Amino acid sequence: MSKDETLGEALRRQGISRRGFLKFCAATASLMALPPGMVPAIAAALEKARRPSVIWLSFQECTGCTESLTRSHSPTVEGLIFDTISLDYHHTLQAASGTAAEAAREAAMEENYGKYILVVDGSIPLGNPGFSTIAGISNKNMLLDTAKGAAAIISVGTCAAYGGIPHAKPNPTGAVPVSELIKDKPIINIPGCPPIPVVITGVLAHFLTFGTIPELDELGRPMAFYGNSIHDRCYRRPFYDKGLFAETFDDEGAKKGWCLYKLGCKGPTTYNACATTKWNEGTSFPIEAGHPCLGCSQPDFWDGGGFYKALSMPTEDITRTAVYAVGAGAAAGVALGALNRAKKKRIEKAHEKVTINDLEKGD
Amino acid sequence: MTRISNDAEFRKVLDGLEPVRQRQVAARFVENVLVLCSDERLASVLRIAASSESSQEELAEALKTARATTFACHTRCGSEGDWSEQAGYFVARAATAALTPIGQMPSGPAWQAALSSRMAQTSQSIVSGDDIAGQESNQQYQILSEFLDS
Amino acid sequence: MSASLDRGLNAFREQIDAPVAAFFSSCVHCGLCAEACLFYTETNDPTLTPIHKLEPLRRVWKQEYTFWGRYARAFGLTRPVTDEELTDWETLVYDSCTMCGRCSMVCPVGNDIAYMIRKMREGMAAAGHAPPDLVGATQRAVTIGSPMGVKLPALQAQIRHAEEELGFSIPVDVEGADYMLLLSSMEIMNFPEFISAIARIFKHANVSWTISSEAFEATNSGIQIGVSDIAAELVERIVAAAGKLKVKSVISPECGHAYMAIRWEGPNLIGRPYDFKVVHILELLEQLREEGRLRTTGKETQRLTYHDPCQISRRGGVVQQPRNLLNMVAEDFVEMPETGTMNWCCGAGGGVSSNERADDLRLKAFNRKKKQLDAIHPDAIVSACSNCRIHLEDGLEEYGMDMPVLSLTETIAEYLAGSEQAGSKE
Amino acid sequence: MSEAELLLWVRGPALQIATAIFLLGVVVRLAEILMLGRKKDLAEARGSAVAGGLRTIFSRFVPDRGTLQRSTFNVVAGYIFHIGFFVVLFLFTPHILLFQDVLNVSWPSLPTPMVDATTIVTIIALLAVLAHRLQNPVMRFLSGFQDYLVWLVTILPLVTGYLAFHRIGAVPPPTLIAIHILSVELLMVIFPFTKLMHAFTFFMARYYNGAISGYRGVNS
Repeated sequence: MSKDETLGEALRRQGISRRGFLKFCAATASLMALPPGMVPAIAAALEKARRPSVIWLSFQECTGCTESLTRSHSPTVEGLIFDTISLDYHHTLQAASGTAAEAAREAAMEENYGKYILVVDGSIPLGNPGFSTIAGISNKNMLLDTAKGAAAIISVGTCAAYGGIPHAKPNPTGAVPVSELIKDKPIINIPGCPPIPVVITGVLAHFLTFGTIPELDELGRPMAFYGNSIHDRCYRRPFYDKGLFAETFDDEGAKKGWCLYKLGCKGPTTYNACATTKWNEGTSFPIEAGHPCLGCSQPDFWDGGGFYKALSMPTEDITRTAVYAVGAGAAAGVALGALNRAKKKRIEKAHEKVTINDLEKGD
Repeated sequence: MTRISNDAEFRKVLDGLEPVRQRQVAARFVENVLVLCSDERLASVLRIAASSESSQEELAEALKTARATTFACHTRCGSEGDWSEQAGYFVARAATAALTPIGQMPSGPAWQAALSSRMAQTSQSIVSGDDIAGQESNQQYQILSEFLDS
Repeated sequence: MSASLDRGLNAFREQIDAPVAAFFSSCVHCGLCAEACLFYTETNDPTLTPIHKLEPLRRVWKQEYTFWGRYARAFGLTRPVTDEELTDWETLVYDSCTMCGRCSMVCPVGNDIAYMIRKMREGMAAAGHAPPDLVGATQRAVTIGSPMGVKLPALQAQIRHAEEELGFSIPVDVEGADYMLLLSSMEIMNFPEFISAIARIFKHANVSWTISSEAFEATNSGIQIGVSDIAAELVERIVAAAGKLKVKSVISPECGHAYMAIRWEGPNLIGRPYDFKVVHILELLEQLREEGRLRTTGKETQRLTYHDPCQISRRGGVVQQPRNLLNMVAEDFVEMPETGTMNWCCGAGGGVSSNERADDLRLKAFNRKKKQLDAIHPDAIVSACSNCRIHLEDGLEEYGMDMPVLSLTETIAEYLAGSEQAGSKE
Repeated sequence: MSEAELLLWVRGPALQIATAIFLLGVVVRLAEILMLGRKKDLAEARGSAVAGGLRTIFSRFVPDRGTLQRSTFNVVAGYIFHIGFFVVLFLFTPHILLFQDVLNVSWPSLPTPMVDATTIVTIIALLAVLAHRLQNPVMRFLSGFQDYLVWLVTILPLVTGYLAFHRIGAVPPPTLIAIHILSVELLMVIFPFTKLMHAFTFFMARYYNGAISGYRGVNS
């Protein structure tokens, strides 16, 4: 596989038919909410696209994101697209290790300086550089170093995008997302724990097609995939609107497929494409499987007060605050009341008897 | 000659009189104390009350005047009372009673007028400090006797 | 020593208690109290809204007795109460409020506005903002013993007059009597027939009673003007007389505020419970009726209605008694549309009738009573308060309505059974 | 602050702050009132103050006929918005879950479409009440800044809640939810410092009113 091979050539070499390729282009277009007329343009652009160099850095992560991408049950077009990029560094997937691996990264950086795509999964610990190092290089330094020559950065997974689980309270490593450290490069966040594979390839396809980054929401996510909340696209939404809720995981409501709001579903505040693209080759998504949405593509989803706590419940212990507040209020109130009483006593004591001679003002 | 010497008899006779006669004798009772009231409207009121020829309209008008006089004369709650003015008030009340149709008051107009006239006299006695016990009632017995005989 | 803003504000501070604080905390300016107040409904003047009449008192409460208000004051967020303001409020607190308490019955959050007006008057009076007429009445009450200047000789003359009419004597200063009768100056001056009516009834029912020559005045200008010190002094006179004559009970006559003063405020004014009972004349008559001691013959055929004096009914609790009594002597007793504890004030109570400045307003407000009467067209109105009675007569005259106003006690006396008819000599 | 952070903040720290201010403030105010005390009534009682007080707490829920006739709109609109507010606050599933979490007690909810309709009715009633306040001479005369402020913070949670539930508007739904929660927190924070306190003190006011009357044998 040569580096100069175009994407089209690479796909054909792997036996992907033109029809199959166009189907992928159409799917990509629809996922990105582009008009159908764009499909030929996407196809033409992808045909000619040079396989870009991609450097994949993994920091404080669980490899779930990589697993999500690679653990497809059968080869898919998106999987193959992924194969056709020039993944020059990915320490989980690459054969090389240690010095050789780092050399490959440095070589790719040098060769494609200013053009390569930097993909990051995992958060970066700022607490102590030693918390997470690769080949003796701290995550922070490696990110800053590698980001310099990147054309764009894709933060894959909630950890890279928003800090994710390492960032959860009390955040012992001082974990931060990529966006906290890199301010001068375009960053595309593809959050999710893990993110949906087709979303990652879709974003890559967009970049390859247009050479630009897609339209992003205020959290840096591609609008095409994160424009709707789970709740807005959820097939159980009618039950929510009617007020029919499963109370427990095995009650009648659960069996009837009623809304999981009371069981802690974060669908209403979670933006992702799960409800439309679904998982496992479009088989289902968590809510369809009977489990509330965890809200994994949202910042701080781990600190949202509990996965099984309804969205309207407080995220913190209010009861204790309430008890303290009532106690403090009672103490303060009694103290203030005592002051008032003392004052009234004083005034009563100072009362001058009013007689009939005191009813008119003296001059 | 009719002789009346006590209130029981007096009242019985009064209550037994025709309405017009009651009014007429009541007017005489009031006249007897009229000097105690400085309001000049009462004199004409009494003329109408005393006359057997007065029309319904005249009587109604006179009653209105008598009432107005009453309200003009009474002492307001809490204000300093003047017993000579108060005497005038009772004269006006007596005149009002004289003209009030039977049935609108718990007791007959003549009896009411007689009582109020006596109150006027009592009020006057509070000013003067005189003991007038029985004077006015005796005079009223006299007036009634004369009225019956006339 | 004389009245001053300082003394007034101190009186406000002294008067504010938990109910006042709860009331002010609860007001949401819904305006319903205005619709319950005849001074507003007959003038449509929003400044006469009952709760607004308390604004200076409310500010003192807020600034003195709330944590937040103290800070608001420190930061200049709330103005202190000034003497000019109290001048402005004088007519609101005295001229356009009879303390009838109808607003207190209507307030959805339960504010007893009349309770607060009573307290506010303490401060107004101490600050020298009581109406001159009330000041005069109060001074007469203390110095002469009657706000209208009625002295003992006057009462004696009226008693003699009554005795002459009755043919039997009226007990004065009888030690050991069961009941000591109080009278209002109004009764002595304007309605002396009340004395003979009572005498006839008591003779008929064989009640042991007396009048004290030392304390016969029932009214209490102190509670109208809002000076508890003076009110207490006036109550003490009655307590002393009752003690001297060793009576078991004191009878409050047909006068609204007198009942409030002697029955409900009295012990609190003097700071100790009485060792005698206080009954309203209507309570006593009803008790006699129940015991079968009060018997009547014949019935009034005119259409009668009963006007509840506010301080006797709504504020005093004597509500059912007059109705039972009236039914005993009236064939056609009709209630006004809003009656009993919801009755509309005549417009003259709480010192308003003593206050010449308020005359026009008082007569204007009477239009409310006119509307009530127009709904049922009675032939006569029965009431149990001389002040109501005078004002009803005044108002009826003003509005050209022809309707006598009767005293309930006197009406009962007219229908007494047996030979105790007026003038009969035994 | 991002939308998600805002939502977490209003559900967490902001709610803590609001709850603390609300409860502390309310308890202080109630204690201040109660501790002012009242003198023992030395007059001989005709009725029971306690019974009268308790009675009036409930009897004042029913307006007297005259008031109802003269101020029909005021009474009816007032009732609708109060009841509506409580229905929406206490009978909507997500709200019950909140109370359940804090108080550890739960109760049945009303079907969501009914809560939805109630919200609309309540908002309309509140708008009507405001219009009435502006147009009625007495209410306009009595009203000051606080009356309008209190109206605003009362209607805000209803409007924002409605928008958040229906996910209407240019603002993303989670932000709407955050704004909704924030509006409730605003209500809670200003509550102890304003006449919103009447929601607690009216029990006391009615009790005192009823007790004063009840002692004299009057049902007020």
